[in-house]
Amino acid sequence: MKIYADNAATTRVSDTALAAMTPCFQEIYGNPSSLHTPGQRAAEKLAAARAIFARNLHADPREITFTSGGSEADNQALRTAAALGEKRGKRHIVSTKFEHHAVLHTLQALEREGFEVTLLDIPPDGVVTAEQVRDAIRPDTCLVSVMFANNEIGTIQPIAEIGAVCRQAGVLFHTDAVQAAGHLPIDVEAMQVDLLSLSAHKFHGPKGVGVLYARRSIPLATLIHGGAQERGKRGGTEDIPGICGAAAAFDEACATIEQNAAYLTPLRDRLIAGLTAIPHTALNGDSARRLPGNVNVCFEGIEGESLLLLLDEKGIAASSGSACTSGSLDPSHVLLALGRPHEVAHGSLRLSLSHENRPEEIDYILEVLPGIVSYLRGMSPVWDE
Amino acid sequence: MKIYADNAATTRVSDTALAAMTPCFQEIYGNPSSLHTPGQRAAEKLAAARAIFARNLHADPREITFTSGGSEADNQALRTAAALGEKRGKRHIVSTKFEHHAVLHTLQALEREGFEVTLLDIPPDGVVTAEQVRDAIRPDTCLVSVMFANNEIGTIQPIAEIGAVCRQAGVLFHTDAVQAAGHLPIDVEAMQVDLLSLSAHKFHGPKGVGVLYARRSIPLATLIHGGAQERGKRGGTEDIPGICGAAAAFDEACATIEQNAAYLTPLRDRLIAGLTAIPHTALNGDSARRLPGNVNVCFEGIEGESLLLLLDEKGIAASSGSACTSGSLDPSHVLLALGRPHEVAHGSLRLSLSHENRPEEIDYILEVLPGIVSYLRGMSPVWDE
Amino acid sequence: MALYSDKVMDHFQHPRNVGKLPDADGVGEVGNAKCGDIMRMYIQVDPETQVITDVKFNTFGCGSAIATSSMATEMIKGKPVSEALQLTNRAVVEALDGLPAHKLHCSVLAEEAVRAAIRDYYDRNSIPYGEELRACEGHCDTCGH
Amino acid sequence: MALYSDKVMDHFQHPRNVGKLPDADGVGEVGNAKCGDIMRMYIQVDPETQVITDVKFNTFGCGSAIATSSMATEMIKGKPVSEALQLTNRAVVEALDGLPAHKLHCSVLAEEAVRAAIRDYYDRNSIPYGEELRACEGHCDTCGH
Ligand SMILES: Cc1ncc(COP(=O)(O)O)c(C=O)c1O
Ligand SMILES: Cc1ncc(COP(=O)(O)O)c(C=O)c1O
Ligand code: FES
Ligand code: FES
Repeated sequence: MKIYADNAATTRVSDTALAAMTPCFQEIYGNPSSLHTPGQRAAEKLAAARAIFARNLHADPREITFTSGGSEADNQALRTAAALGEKRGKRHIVSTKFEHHAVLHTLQALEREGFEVTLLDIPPDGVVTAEQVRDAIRPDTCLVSVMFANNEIGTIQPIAEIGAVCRQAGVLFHTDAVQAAGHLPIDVEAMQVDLLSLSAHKFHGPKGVGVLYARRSIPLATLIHGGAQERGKRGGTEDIPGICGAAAAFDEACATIEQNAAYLTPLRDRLIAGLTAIPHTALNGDSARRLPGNVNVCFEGIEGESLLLLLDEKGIAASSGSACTSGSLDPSHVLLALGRPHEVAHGSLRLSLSHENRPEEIDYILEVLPGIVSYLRGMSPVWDE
Repeated sequence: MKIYADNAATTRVSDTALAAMTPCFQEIYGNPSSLHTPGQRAAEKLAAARAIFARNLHADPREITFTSGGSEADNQALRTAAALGEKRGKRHIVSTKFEHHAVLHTLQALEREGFEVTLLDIPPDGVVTAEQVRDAIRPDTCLVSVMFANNEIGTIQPIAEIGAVCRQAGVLFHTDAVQAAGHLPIDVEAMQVDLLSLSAHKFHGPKGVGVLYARRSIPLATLIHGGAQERGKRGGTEDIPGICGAAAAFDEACATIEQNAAYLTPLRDRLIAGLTAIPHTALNGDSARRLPGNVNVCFEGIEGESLLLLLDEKGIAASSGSACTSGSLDPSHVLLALGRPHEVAHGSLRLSLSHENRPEEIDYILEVLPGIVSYLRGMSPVWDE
Repeated sequence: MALYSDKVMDHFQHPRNVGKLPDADGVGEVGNAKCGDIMRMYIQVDPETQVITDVKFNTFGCGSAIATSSMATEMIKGKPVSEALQLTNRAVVEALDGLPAHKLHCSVLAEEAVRAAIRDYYDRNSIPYGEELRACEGHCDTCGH
Repeated sequence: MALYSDKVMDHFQHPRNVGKLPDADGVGEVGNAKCGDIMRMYIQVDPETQVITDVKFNTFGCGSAIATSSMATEMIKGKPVSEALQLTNRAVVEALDGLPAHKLHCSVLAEEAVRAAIRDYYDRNSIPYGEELRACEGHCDTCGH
C-alpha cells in the first residue's frame, strides 16, 4: 500500500486546479500586462482569480497580492509592518516561538536591523492566548504576528480574539494562515486581521503561488522590485497558470471545509487513539483544537529519521517536524517550544491527512507502526523498558 | 489571421516543457525537502533540473539558485553584490540607463540606502561599450550590472568584453540575461560573468520560474527568508513542476539556438526592411547586433497604444515598449535613453518573433501596417506630411 | 478586450468627427501633461443661435484619448456653446461606460479641448468669458496647466 | 531514495551486529553534539591475539547513524584492536558508497564509538594508550568532545 500522509508538507494538485491551469500554458498564455487580446485574456484570468481569493477571505480584490508562495507572503507582510513601524519610531514586534521559519528568520533579520522581537512562549496545549498577546504589546509595538494553525502540531490559535486585542491596541496583526487556508473558515473582517499569508500547495493548488492579504489602508513594502505588476508592489510577470490553479483550488477547498473536517476528524482521532496506545507515546498539542488532518506524536527512545525511513519502506510517507527543516539536524523548534526535552523532540512523527486519504490507510498505519517503534526502541541505547 | 508577435513579453509554453511539468502535478508531487520516497523523487527532479541549467550555462549545479522569475533573480543578484560591497566599504554601482525596471528600481532602492549609482548612457546604436564600463569603474565600485540583450530594442551587449574589464578591475559583474537566455549562447566561464539572471517564460518555459547563477565564491544575500531550501539562500517550497518545465524548455532552447537564429534572422530583416520603408520610420538599435527575433521601430506622429489596439483588431499581438510598463504613461525609458525625443518615443512598435511565427505572418504584418500608420497619422494634430 | 468597454472600442475603432474644419470659428489645442498626448478640436458656431453646428478633432494619443475625443464631439454637436461648456470629463467617461482608473486623465484632455475651442471662439468674437471659462486655477491636478 | 546510497539503505534496513554483549570486554558510548544522537558499542577481545572476536552496537540516531554503526562493526570484527583503531569515519563512508554532505558527521559517531570501546578495553586491562588514542584535543570540530 502507498500512503501519502504528509499533506502538511505539500498536497497533490486537484483535478479542479489542474483543469484551471491547463489552458493557461499554451492557449491563454499572454502576459497580463500586455494591451493586446492575448494579454487581456490573461488579465481577465488574473482578475477572476483575485476575486475568488477576495470572496473567500471576505476581502476586497484590491487587498489581494499574489506572491511566489507562503514564505514570500510572510516576508513581505513582516517587512511591510516593520517599514510602517520604522516610520513611527515603533520597533517592537510580538510573535511566537513556534512560527514557521519564514516568519522567525525574517524576524531575526529585522532584529539585526534594530527591531526588538518578543517571542511568546507556547503553552503545553500548543495554543497561544490572547492574554499573552495583550500582555506583550508595548507602546512601541508595531506588529503582532501569530500563525493561524501550526504546521507541525496543527494547533489552532484564537485568531479572532488576538485580532480584537490588536485592533484595540492599534497594532497591526499578521497571521501566517498557510496551514489554515482552505482547511478552516477565514474571515479577515470578522477576525480583524490586517495581514494574512497563504500558500496554494497546502490546499491542493500548485506550488509556487502564495497570497498576501493586506487591509486596504496598508501600503505594502516591496520585496521584489520591478514592473508595475500587483499595483507596483511586487514586480515580475505573474504566474497565470499557477494563480488560476491556486484560485480554483482555494474555491474548492473553501466550499468543502465542513465536509472535509467531518470526514477527517474521526480518522485523525482514530490515529491519535491508536498511536497513543503505544507505551511512552504522547500527543503533541491539544487533542481537539487542532487541524482536522493533523496528528503529531512523540515516541520516547526513538529518533525521527530512522522512523520515517522505515515507514517509507512500508509505503507510508510521513514526516518528523516540517519538511523544510529536514536538511537541518536540530530537533523541531516547535516541539522544544512546547516543552519537549531534546531527545524526546527527536522522536516525533507527523501524519497529516487530506480528504484523499482512505480509512483503510489508517488501519494500515496503525498495523505497522507499533512494530517499527519497538524495533527501533530495541536498537536504542537510551531505551530501557 | 492571429499572430502572436510579442515573444519578448512572454512565450507560449512548449510541448517539451509541458510534458516535463505534467507528471509533477499529480504524480511526483512530493515536497523535495521530505525524506520519504515521494519527496525524494521530487528532489531528484529538482537536482536534474539544476544540472540542466548548470550544463547549458557552463556552470556548476551548486551555482544555480531557483527563484520566482527574472525580477527576483535580478533583485537578489543586486542585493548580493551590494551586501558584499557594504562589507568592504564599497558603495558604488555601475549600470546602464536601459536596464529592466527589476534592475533600475532595485538600484533606486539601493540609492535610498546610501549606494551611489552610475547609469551609463546608451550610444545611438543601443550597444554599451566595454570602454564605457571601464571608465565608470571607481575604486569603490562593488558591482557592474549590464543586461545581455535589451528587452525593448533587442540589442546585444558585449558581455565577454565587459566581463574581462570587470574581472581585471576586481569588480563583480552581473548580467540580466532574461532576454538572451535560450536565444544566444551563454558561457559564464568564458564570459567572466559572476552573477546572471534568467526567466523561463521568455524561452517557452512556464511563468514564475527564474534562475540566479552566482559564481561559487559568492555568498548570496537572502531576499526571501524561510526554510533550508536552495542551500538556505531562498526559502519557500520549490515549484517543482515549474522548475522541471523551465529546465526542459531551456535545454530545448539551447539546443536550437543556431537553428532558430538562422530561421528568424531573415524574417526579422524582412520586417525591418518593410517597416523602415514607411516614411518617417526609424529602426531602434543596431540592425545586426540584435536578437534574431527583435524588431523595434518608431513611427513619427503616432502614439503607440492606438497603434497596438488597431493591430490587435487585425489579429496582431504586438507591443510598444515592454509589457510591464503598459500600466504606466511614461514613454519608454529605453527609447529616451537611446535619444529619441519624447513624442517619437511614444510612437514605438516592438514586434518580437519566435520560431513559432510563420513567414506568411510577416507578409500579413507588412500588408496591414502601412495602412494603420497612415490612418493614425491622418488623425494626428502633430503630423503634417 | 477587457481593458476598454465596448463603447470605448466602438468610438476608438470608428471615431466620429475626425478631421479638420478649415473655416472653423474656434480651434483649441491642448496637451496632456501626464502623457504628452495632444488633441486639437475645431468648432463651427452659428452666430445667431450660438449653436455648435459642426465639430471635428485630431488626436495624437491613446485609445481612450481617441474615444473620448470622439464621444465629446458627439456630445456637443448641435448644442449651444453655453451648454457645451457644461461638458465634464466625467460625463464623457460615463457615456463611454467607464475607463480604467489610470486612463481617466485621458478624458480630461477631451473636456479641455472643447473648452479651448470655445475660448478661441469667444476670443475671436470678443465675447466675454462666463463663469465656466474663468481662468484655470491649477488645482485640479489633471490638465497640467 | 536518492538521499542514501543502496549500501547505506541496506545497512540501515538490515543492520549487522545490532544488540548488546553482556560480557563485553569493552563498552563505549558516544553522543553526537551536532544532533544529540547516541551510539553504544560493545567489543569482545581475545586476550592472546588482541583480535576483536565479537562486536555489537545500539544506536539512537538517524538512518546514516545506524548504517555507519553497522558498517563499522563489520569493518572491525575479526581485526586486532590496533588495526581497529585505524578505522576512520572516511573509510566507513567510502565503504557505504558515500553519505550526503550534511550527514557526514554521523559517520564520526561510529568512529568515535569504536575508539571509546577500545579505550574502555584498554582501561579495564590497564593497557597504556598508543599514539592513536591520545586525548582528543577538541580541534576536529566534529565529535563535540
Ligand atoms: C530584461 C528583463 N529583465 C527582467 C525581466 C523580468 O522577468 P520576470 O517577469 O520573469 O520577473 C524581464 C521580463 O519581464 C526582462 O525582459
Ligand atoms: C505555517 C507555514 N508558513 C509558511 C510556509 C511556507 O510556504 P511556502 O513553502 O509556500 O513558501 C509553510 C510551508 O512550507 C508553512 O507551513
Ligand atoms: S495616455 Fe495620453 S491621453 Fe491617454
Ligand atoms: S543526524 Fe545524528 S547521527 Fe545522523
